[in-house]
Amino acid sequence: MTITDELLTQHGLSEAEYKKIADILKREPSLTELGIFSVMWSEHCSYKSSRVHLRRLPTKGPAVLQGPGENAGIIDIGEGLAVAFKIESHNHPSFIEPFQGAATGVGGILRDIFTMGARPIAAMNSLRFGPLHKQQNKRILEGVVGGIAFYGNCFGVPTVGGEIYFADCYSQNPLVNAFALGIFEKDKIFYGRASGVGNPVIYVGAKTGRDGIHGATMASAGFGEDAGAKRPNVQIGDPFMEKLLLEACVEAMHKGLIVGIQDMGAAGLTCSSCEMGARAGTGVELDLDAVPQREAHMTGYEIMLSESQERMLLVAAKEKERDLVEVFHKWGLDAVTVGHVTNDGMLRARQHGAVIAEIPNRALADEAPVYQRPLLPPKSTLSSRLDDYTFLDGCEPSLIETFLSETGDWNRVLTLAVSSPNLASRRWVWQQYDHMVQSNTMVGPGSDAAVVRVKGTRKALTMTLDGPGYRVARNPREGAKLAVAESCRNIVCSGGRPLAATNCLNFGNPEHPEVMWQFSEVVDGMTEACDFFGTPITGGNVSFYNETFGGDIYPTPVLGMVGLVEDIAFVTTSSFRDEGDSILLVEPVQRLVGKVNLEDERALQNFIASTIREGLVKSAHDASEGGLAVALAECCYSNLHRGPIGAEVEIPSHLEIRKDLFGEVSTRVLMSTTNPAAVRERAEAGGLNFRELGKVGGKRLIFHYESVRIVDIDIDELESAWRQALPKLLS
Amino acid sequence: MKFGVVIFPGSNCEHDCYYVIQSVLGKSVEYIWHQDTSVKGFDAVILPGGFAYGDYLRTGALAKFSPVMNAIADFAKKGGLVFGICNGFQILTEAGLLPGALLRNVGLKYVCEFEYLRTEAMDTPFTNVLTKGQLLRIPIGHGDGNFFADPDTLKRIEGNGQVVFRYADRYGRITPEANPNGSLNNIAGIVNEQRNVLGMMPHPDRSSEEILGSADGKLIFESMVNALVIPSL
Amino acid sequence: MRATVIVTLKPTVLDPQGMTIHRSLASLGLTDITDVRQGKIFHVQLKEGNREQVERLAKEVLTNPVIEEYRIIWE
Amino acid sequence: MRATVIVTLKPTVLDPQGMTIHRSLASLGLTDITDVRQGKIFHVQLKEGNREQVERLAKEVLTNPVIEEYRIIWE
Ligand SMILES: Nc1ncnc2c1ncn2[C@@H]1O[C@H](COP(=O)(O)OP(=O)(O)O)[C@@H](O)[C@H]1O
Ligand SMILES: [Mg+2]
Repeated sequence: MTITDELLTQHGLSEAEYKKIADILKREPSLTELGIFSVMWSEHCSYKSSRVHLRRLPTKGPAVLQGPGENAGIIDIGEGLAVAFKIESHNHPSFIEPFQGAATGVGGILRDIFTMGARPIAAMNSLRFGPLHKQQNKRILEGVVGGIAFYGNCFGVPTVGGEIYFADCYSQNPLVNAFALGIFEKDKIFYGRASGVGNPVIYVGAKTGRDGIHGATMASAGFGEDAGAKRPNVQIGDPFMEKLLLEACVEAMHKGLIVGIQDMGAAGLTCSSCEMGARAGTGVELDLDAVPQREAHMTGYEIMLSESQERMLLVAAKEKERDLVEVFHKWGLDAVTVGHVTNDGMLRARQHGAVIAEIPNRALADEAPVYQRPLLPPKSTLSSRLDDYTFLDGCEPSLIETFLSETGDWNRVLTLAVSSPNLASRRWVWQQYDHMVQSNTMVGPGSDAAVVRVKGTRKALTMTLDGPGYRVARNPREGAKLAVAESCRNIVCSGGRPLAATNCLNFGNPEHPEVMWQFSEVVDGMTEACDFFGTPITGGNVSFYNETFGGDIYPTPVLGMVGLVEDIAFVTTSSFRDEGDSILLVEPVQRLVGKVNLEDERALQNFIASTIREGLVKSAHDASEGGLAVALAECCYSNLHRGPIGAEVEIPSHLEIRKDLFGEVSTRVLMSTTNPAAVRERAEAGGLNFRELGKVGGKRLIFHYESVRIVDIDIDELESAWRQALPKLLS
Repeated sequence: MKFGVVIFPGSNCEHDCYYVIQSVLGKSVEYIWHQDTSVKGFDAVILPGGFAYGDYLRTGALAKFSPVMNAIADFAKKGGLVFGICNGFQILTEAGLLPGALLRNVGLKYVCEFEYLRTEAMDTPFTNVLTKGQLLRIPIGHGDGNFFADPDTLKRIEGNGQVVFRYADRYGRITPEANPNGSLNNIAGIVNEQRNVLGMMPHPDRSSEEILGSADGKLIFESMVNALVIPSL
Repeated sequence: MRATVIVTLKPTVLDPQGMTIHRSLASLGLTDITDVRQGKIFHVQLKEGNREQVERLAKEVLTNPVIEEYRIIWE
Repeated sequence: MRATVIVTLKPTVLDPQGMTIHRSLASLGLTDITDVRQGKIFHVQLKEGNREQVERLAKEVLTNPVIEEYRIIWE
């Protein structure tokens, strides 16, 4: 068959790319080969627009055992243990079918973790939706949350944290970024390598159907029968199948039966086989007739490109083949030999006896085009109107007006703030997530960062997600630095030391020079801050083409920071604990909004870390969105293990009342302690401003400002306004 | 004294139970594979939480056909201690080892949160260190924990004092607000007539250490240990 | 050969799903609908004959007699 | 007046529930059953007439058009 321009467009391939393909093959590709190239050279799999920039990210460090390039990054946490973690986006599928899109997103990231031999012990997610006063956005949120809960709960991984943010730009393009972290012994790491010429290539998990074969299928629908049934299916998640895969893979790994392993994610069988071959410098020959198929009359094209979920590709030593199959049978799973490793470096697929594709693995995995796309600073950026109060972004206009104009009734303004969409309690969401399974969750959703203990040690892991879209839209470079600074601060406030990070870069259309400029700036900002804090990026994901009504979304880099708590005794939460404790505000001399001074940030974080280690700190809370007033309220009622507790404080006056209460100043911490004098010493030694604001206690939250009592509100009332806001918005 | 923790395909709290028995209580424990046909050598058997067979069809519906369930039924008939937690409770009702059924939560959503449980019966091998009315803080995590039984069965269960735990508020009051899933009479856990089989939706395995937010769950496992040491209990 | 098994909650058993759907209808103006009850339906393929395997499937697997009842429709 | 709405996954869409049920049957000796697919059934009561309310219920509330299809049976 001849390759028409139309066919190329359907496959998202340019003329130039097609020429390159023909050069590599030294002939015209078959349709199947064209399809294979199109998925492997797609933005999603090849990173052709982002690669030149991602190269700049810092990826090395003392703790890093595996940086970018594998299914997940791996860091050493001592005592012979390592953790693998990564974040990945499932934005577009979640818009098409919120429940299944989000569910399969969770499934995908979990596979990336246990593919490496690590057992997933924690998951988080970062979500972005359009404003909740629009009906459609409610449905999307409910579907996405339901899907995450459905998959994670059944699989048995605790969903211990995450973040949700509402803004107009996400209306037609929600963001669903799923993070997972797994733990294992550092000498038991597995890689996606098809080593050992002659070794069998084994297919395990779900059967292959015409799932998620994107627009590309339309091209194939032309020939063969029942073209109607060839429309790509929405992928359905099967968490039970995935759980069986986990157990079977882990057992097979421990029994030493696996040489190489990789999940079938994006680009399915094609991607896993050519990447495993390329990494090992080998060839992979597949017999597609042997591939378990769910639907009749599937073409080789469809089998190679299908993105059916819950499938893995393994390479085993010839003599261990039978034992391997036995392990999978024990778990009620099929394991089918679908090919073998060759020495010619080719990906070769046979169907009905004929060779239907024959391509060098390297060409697919490593020789994809790389683009240096034009960069151009956008003319018009986001208005600065909400710089001090970014949480108002995406709120109903009337609410914004009231908030910005109300001058008398500060009880009311505070209540409005805590029950606004971006600050309201996320309880309605995380209550649907099993955040306790595996019995390691010391700090679940609702504090600055989640903390899970590491059984058999005194240690714990702490993790957080942060993606300040509005800030990045206003200033990509500074916004990216803020994301790094704040996620490190959250880790430190929880008693941990930041070790490394993963990132999910959600951007608009890379063919827009403005978007690529934002991307480049973000990478530079992230690089600068990660270098500064010594937190390398060990992996991540890039999602382009996020557009609403033709407009690009905010550039939304989501950072997933992982830290180590040396001793569970250091674990600290954001909530006030006991009557009479002193409430402290500690911050650098220079107060910044929308920017961060890294030196000051380090000074503050060192101070927090050392005072926690000295046992001086009862609670520590990073005061960011909603400013001091909201942070104080959160300290009063964020403790899930007991009811709210009140506080009486003096709000420092610098500028004007609204800004002093709600202004979002970077680099601050709210603490409570029984020993303010000692903490003051440490703060001042660190060149930081120290202020004793007041005391914990009672059942009311009371603010004094320039010796006027401006807020005096029953803390239970405020808490229930905060807690019930989201359910109300959704009903 | 040896505990057994059953693994069904899709169980996901087996390690949690194992850890409590071994590392918190310091007792010996082994896993039991669902295909096993005997539970010989075990003094108590725990059916852990999770999603056996994905909870597809109905919770516990497919798990009840596992070969090990026959062995567990005999074990129970002979007076052996059987403890079903969450999915384990659902499996025990499906298998007919406990009365009633667990319906979808009235809210239709999965709920994961700490609850207060009021102890209703201490004359069981699972509650012998507890006092009547004692409040325990133990978390739930389920989408189908809504206990149901037909009127006669319910009357019988209540009459025999088979209700072991009820959802309560923090003052120990049995109120509709304190009921997280719509269970009849706020029932959170019951025993069989012989009182040697307990099923409960809340997770003592997730609340046996202070660092996890509560150690109240440990009291239930300790009661089992007592009962095995002094069978008269 | 094809059979359909319909499993429904007994009339005396509360159906939260059906109730929730029904409650949501007023807001959609579907005010003439007075009741909704949800059940499960299973499409079963079987080799010729052997109807009692479907009977067993329905009775022992697909239905929990404490709360549900079933009906088999042969095609 | 009574109507029954049957909602099933589109034929080519994966049905993990049905598959899992089917896979578990062999061990029960129900080997003649070659396939099981699960769907939902809704029994709807409505005041005389107004059939299009049931049409809307089925289309807009009970069915997810991306993966499911529905059938209405009038009684
Ligand atoms: N934003 C990023 N920062 C660092 N590494 C990245 C980023 N995006 C992708 N990578 C790395 O590129 C590799 C390919 O990513 P991906 O195709 O998403 O892997 P997978 O197919 O296993 O999901 C991975 O090792 C990933 O960590
Ligand atoms: Mg992968």
